[in-house]
Amino acid sequence: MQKIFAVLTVIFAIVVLWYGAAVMMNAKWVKEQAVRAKVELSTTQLISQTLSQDRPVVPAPHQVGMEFWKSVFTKNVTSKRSLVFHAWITLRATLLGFFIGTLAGIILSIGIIHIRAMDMSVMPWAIASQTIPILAIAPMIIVVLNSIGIQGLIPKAIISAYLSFFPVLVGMVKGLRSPDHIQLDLMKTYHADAKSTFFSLRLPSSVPYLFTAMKVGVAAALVGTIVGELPTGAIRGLGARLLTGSYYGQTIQMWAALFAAAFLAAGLVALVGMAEKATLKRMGMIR
Amino acid sequence: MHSDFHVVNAKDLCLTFETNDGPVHALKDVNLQIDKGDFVSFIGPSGCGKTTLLRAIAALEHPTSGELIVNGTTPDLAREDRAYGYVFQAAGLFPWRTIAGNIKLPLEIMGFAKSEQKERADKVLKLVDLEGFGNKFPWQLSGGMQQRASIARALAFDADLLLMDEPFGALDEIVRDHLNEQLLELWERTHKTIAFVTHSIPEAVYLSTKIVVMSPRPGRITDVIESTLPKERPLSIRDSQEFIDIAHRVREGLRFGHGDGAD
Amino acid sequence: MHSDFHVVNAKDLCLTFETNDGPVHALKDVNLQIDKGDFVSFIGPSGCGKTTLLRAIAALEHPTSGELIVNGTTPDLAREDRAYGYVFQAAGLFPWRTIAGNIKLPLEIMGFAKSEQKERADKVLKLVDLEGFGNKFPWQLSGGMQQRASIARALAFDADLLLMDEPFGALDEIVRDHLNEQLLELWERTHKTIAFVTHSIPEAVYLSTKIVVMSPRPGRITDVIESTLPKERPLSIRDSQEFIDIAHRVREGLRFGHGDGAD
Amino acid sequence: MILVILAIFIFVAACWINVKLANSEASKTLLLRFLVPAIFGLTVLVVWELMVRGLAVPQVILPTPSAIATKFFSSTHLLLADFVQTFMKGALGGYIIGCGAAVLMAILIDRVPFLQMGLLPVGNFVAALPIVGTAPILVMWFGFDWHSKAAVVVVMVFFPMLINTVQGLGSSDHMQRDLMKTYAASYWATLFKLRLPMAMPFIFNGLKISTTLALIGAIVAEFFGSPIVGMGFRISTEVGRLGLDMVWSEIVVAAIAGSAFYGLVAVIEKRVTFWHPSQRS
Amino acid sequence: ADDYTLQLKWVTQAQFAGYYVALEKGYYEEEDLNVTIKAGGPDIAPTQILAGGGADVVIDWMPSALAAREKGLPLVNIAQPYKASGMMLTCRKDSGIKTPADFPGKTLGVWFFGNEYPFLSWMSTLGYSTEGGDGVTVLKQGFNVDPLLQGQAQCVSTMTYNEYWQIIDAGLTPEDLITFKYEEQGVATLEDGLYVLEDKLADEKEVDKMVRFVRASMKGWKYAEANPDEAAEIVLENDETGAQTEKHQKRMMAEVAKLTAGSNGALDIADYDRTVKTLLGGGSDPVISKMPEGAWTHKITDAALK
Ligand SMILES: Nc1ncnc2c1ncn2[C@@H]1O[C@H](COP(=O)(O)OP(=O)(O)OP(=O)(O)O)[C@@H](O)[C@H]1O
Ligand SMILES: Nc1ncnc2c1ncn2[C@@H]1O[C@H](COP(=O)(O)OP(=O)(O)OP(=O)(O)O)[C@@H](O)[C@H]1O
Ligand SMILES: Cc1ncc(C[n+]2csc(CCO)c2C)c(N)n1
Ligand SMILES: [Mg+2]
Ligand SMILES: [Mg+2]
Repeated sequence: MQKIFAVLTVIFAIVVLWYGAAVMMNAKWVKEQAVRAKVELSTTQLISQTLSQDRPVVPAPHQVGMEFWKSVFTKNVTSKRSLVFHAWITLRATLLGFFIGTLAGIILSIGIIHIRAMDMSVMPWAIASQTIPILAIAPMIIVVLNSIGIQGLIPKAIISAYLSFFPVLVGMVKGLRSPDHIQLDLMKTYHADAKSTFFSLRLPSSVPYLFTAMKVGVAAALVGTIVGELPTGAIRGLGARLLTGSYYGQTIQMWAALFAAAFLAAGLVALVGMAEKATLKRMGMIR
Repeated sequence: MHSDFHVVNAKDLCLTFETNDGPVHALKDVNLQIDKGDFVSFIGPSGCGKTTLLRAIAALEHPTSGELIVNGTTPDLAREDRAYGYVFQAAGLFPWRTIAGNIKLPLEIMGFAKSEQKERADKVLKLVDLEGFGNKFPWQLSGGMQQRASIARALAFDADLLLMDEPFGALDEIVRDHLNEQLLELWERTHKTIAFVTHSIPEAVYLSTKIVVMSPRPGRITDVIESTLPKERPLSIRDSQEFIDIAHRVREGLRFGHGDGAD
Repeated sequence: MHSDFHVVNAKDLCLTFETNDGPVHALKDVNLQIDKGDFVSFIGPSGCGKTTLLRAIAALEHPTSGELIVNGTTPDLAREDRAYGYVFQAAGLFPWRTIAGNIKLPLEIMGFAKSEQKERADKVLKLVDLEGFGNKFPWQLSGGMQQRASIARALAFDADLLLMDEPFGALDEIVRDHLNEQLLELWERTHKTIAFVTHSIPEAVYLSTKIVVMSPRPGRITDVIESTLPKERPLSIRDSQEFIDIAHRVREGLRFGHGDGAD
Repeated sequence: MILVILAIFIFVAACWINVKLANSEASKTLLLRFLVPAIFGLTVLVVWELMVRGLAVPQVILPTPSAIATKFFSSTHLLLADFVQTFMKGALGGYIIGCGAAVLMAILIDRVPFLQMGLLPVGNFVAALPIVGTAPILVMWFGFDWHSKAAVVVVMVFFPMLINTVQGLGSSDHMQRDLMKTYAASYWATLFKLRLPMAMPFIFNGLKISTTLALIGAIVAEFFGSPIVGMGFRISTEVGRLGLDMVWSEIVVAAIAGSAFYGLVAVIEKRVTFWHPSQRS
Repeated sequence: ADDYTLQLKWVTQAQFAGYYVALEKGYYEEEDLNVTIKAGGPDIAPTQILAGGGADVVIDWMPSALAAREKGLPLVNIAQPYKASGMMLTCRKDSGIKTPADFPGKTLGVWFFGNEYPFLSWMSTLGYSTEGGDGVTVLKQGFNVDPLLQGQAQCVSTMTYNEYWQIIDAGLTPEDLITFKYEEQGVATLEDGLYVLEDKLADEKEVDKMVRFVRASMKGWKYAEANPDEAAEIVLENDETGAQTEKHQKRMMAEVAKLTAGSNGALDIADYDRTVKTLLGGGSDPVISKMPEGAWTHKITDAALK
């Protein structure tokens, strides 16, 4: 209850600040227009005009809210003007990419902690791979996959996986290495093989790390999908929606798409968080 | 009483740790034989290398020089044969497993049948007075109870050699007496060989066939006392003159080690 | 011997933990007075609530019901006055600080001058026989040495009330005797009030002016024994009839508690 | 076809050598620490070269490493200018501001329970805004030069950093916090003497993830408007001109700069969290 | 029917109305072609898609196509539906710019990604450096006209049919603006043409498909010119993003019709020569360094239009 109150208070503060920002940032344009039209504006006129522009620098909250409402609830979900439609396209690729990325991250991390050669050779390159600007190679990935006939969901999912595997890899390597000496020594005294040590000790110890990493990973996966949607011809999905909004300076539409993306991300992160709570509770690791 | 087969045989064993400010001689020129069926206690001031010696026997540390033979082979091979059960100084229970789950851990790893796992877990839980706590998580138990659980874990599979690093250090005297009796009984019944680290002179004297007194800086053996007490040991034996004499000798050995040390 | 001022005064103290399978009555109807200058030992089987009681006094747990007054005020206010030093059952040293750094930690927090910090750290390091280990990190020391460092840490600032939870549990008898003597000396010299959890009957009898025997499920006080031993206590006092009588009474109390319990 | 088979053969051979090297006695020496990844990287390059030639992939789709190297060394001037613009100004500036702000915010959130309840969910939400979407907006607000790139980086590194720091601040165990309580340590004393040191492994985790995010963020933001210098500018321009060799040269710069940045943070981590079991090996 | 894929240079909009009309009106079907139109976007280099085999024919601007040809990708122009260039530089009057002579010291927004060639040629014709200093300061302009509206640039690149109207929509009036059309400055280069890979022209079956494709496309274009509003609606239906507005597309179609009106699809050699001359005359850093050979063919249009 108190939590809801706290959240509402913060949201209220943000909305107030936002209105303030909208008035301030849009005022320049309104004033210029007024000078050009040679009219005097009263303060109330000025404010009301800054909050009702077609192409504002900062759209007012109610403008974004109305656009969001319009494109989420009043449109048929199969219509391409519905944000739900675009969000679903993006969500599919994100989930697939997140799945692939998490799996890849876990498998690589298992290899890295067990095979020295992999630890020494893969890790530096995994790091380097993340410094490659994804937006630069995304078109190439699309082109290459396109030329061998793969289109649609998969290329986007691959780009999304590329961004999400890294946090999972780093977190899992750390997690799998988190058991302390006594615990490892104990397994040694049982002459436990790598497999039992892994399943009985390393894996359970890594679970909290895995979930933390997955929270970052799922957000990254969404970013990856959106990036991947740009060079597929920017046809469908929230990424395409954002971009087309941007070509035509339709700030309000852009912000609405942005919020849809943020809701999606927050929802995904929350979902992982819930899975985390449930799992850790079952494992007796939260009290 | 001793067979001619040495379960543990250390010759001129040295073990040095390299630390950021110079080497620490945790063990220096240690010579020791433990025979089958022996109950050997290690006693000595803190930092004298008791834990290190036990760990070396368990192949968890590797000697810098000297020879160490366990079960007629190298410590490593002995470890791979699952020749011993080890009870650590700290409980080291896995927080994501219940107490029963922790006890079943070695059994799972060694491939016992599910039904037997449960049976054995129940048995050892009873042995350490933790009946009814099987489904609790470690952090729901007091430190002492945790340590008892870790003893149960090492008892669960029947290794011939038990290495115990101050297993009863955190327990109260009554439980300790109880467990001492039970341990002695177990030892007699099963002919296990036990290496046991303790800080308590009465405990060492009461339990052991052989008491190894150690001294720090560098860690070494200063005295090995073969106990003349009979195998049958009621608690009341602790009032006998023989007991008091042995305890006195251990105390003297310890004091000597201390005088020799830093203070 | 007692002033009329109670340093700790508990009336009908209850403390219940809610766990996922039912409440655990860690303390039930505990009544206890500790007077200024008292040396009170708590003894009892594992899980009987000794740690919990000490933590309640330290304002680390909050009683479910009943009244608890520390230094004439609430435990919380007493804590804020830095009225006590606490030694935990586990060492709990910060791994990123050296031993000396760990000892200086409370001094830094309490705003001692740099030079005094060093002086005090050196003094207490010597007191617990860890001279020369000041620059080592905790993980480079044996468990016992770590525990001694944590005692040094609690001694470093001169709190009037010392709460010690099995501080000597991991130490060998010689060091323990030595520290016991030193603790007694410190107590006499400084008129500190000490609450001390132990598992060792001789230790409890040797040190205390008052021995509190506890019993588990629910955790409660079964006996409070005022010691008739003189304040001046050489180690040899342990052979006196008076000592043996008190020890006997404690043992009986413990046994009673156990028989009452689960096993 | 022969080249392709050769590529596969070389790959297998190199893997074998690496496994041998890594398991050898000398595997802890500095030389091998560099040699093993170097062999791996070199192998990838050789396989790449052979595959591209063997399968006759057009250079405008994927240039060969040799072509990239040639371009790289003939355009060092341009690459340097781009590097300074994008990395030194955009990425680094944003990284410092973003990570700093996240740590401060984490402490603030931790300090004020009301914020903890109110701001964390909202913060999570706001920070979950996908960066690609915020980039055009931030470019609109902060102008074309590196300031807007830094702003994008700030937005990008904030979230992982905040999550990690908040988690790290909560990672001290009960006994340690109780100990500080017995000293009646103030909030700040507990923070600086216990919780921040304890949080360091987590904070460094965030810092490491953020290094790569920072670079990506700065480059991506340049796609949405920039002066005519910068790694992202060059990449987007050259893709359009089919200058793929130049694009890959920039990617090489990005990879080297990013790895070096990451390595630097890792080295600092090793020094700061020397006490953590994962660093003691 | 033969499958055939067209890669656009930009997102679905009236700029490409002719192809969508041909698709919707069944002109491709009549020619026994099964055409897929792939939308483009800011990260899509049509030439690269062509090289990767992702499309059979692409729409590109001639400068970028010729540059690609010099890079070793043998593109050939097979048809040129756009006769005139729609490129211009749009400046705010209040910046004090009246003629190109006022450019030095000003900040100009330019599209890159292969679209910068006409601008660079123009500047070198004028003799201005693009590196700042006493020349002009160049901004890589994003996807929209914000830099002009925000005052970050004094001029931005616009198309007569698209970005110019966005400025107007934003609230500036034509009186506030001054425009410099590339056509009028004598530096116009050819825009949206159809390009294929050279080796395809040697294959009779491929040539046949191209002929049918061009024929149907030009039919589409001519229909679109005649029925601009209907064409704009067809475009809107094909816009999968759902982001386009009717008002903007209708206006765009009207403007586009002006540019395509002069072409029957066949490349005008005079225009080609002018384009090449402009590109070669780029001073110290010309877009192309030598006369292109075989960069165009009338083979397809000749067959298609007869
Ligand atoms: N991993 C290590 N690195 C460096 N020094 C170590 C290490 N382990 C132990 N030592 C040192 O070796 C010596 C012996 O330690 P050990 O733990 O064997 O003592 P102990 O006899 O078990 O003491 P306690 O009774 O306190 O447990 C000590 O001086 C200790 O500081
Ligand atoms: N945080 C907690 N949550 C639930 N139960 C707890 C908690 N802490 C302690 N208990 C329970 O309270 C009881 C008393 O515990 P306490 O730690 O005080 O025992 P103790 O006398 O100190 O035992 P020991 O001698 O083994 O340290 C035990 O049954 C224990 O399981
Ligand atoms: C990043 C970016 N690159 C190029 C263009 C140019 N462009 C390609 S097709 C076309 C005509 C339709 O407006 C234009 C202008 C742009 N706008 N944005
Ligand atoms: Mg030890
Ligand atoms: Mg306790």
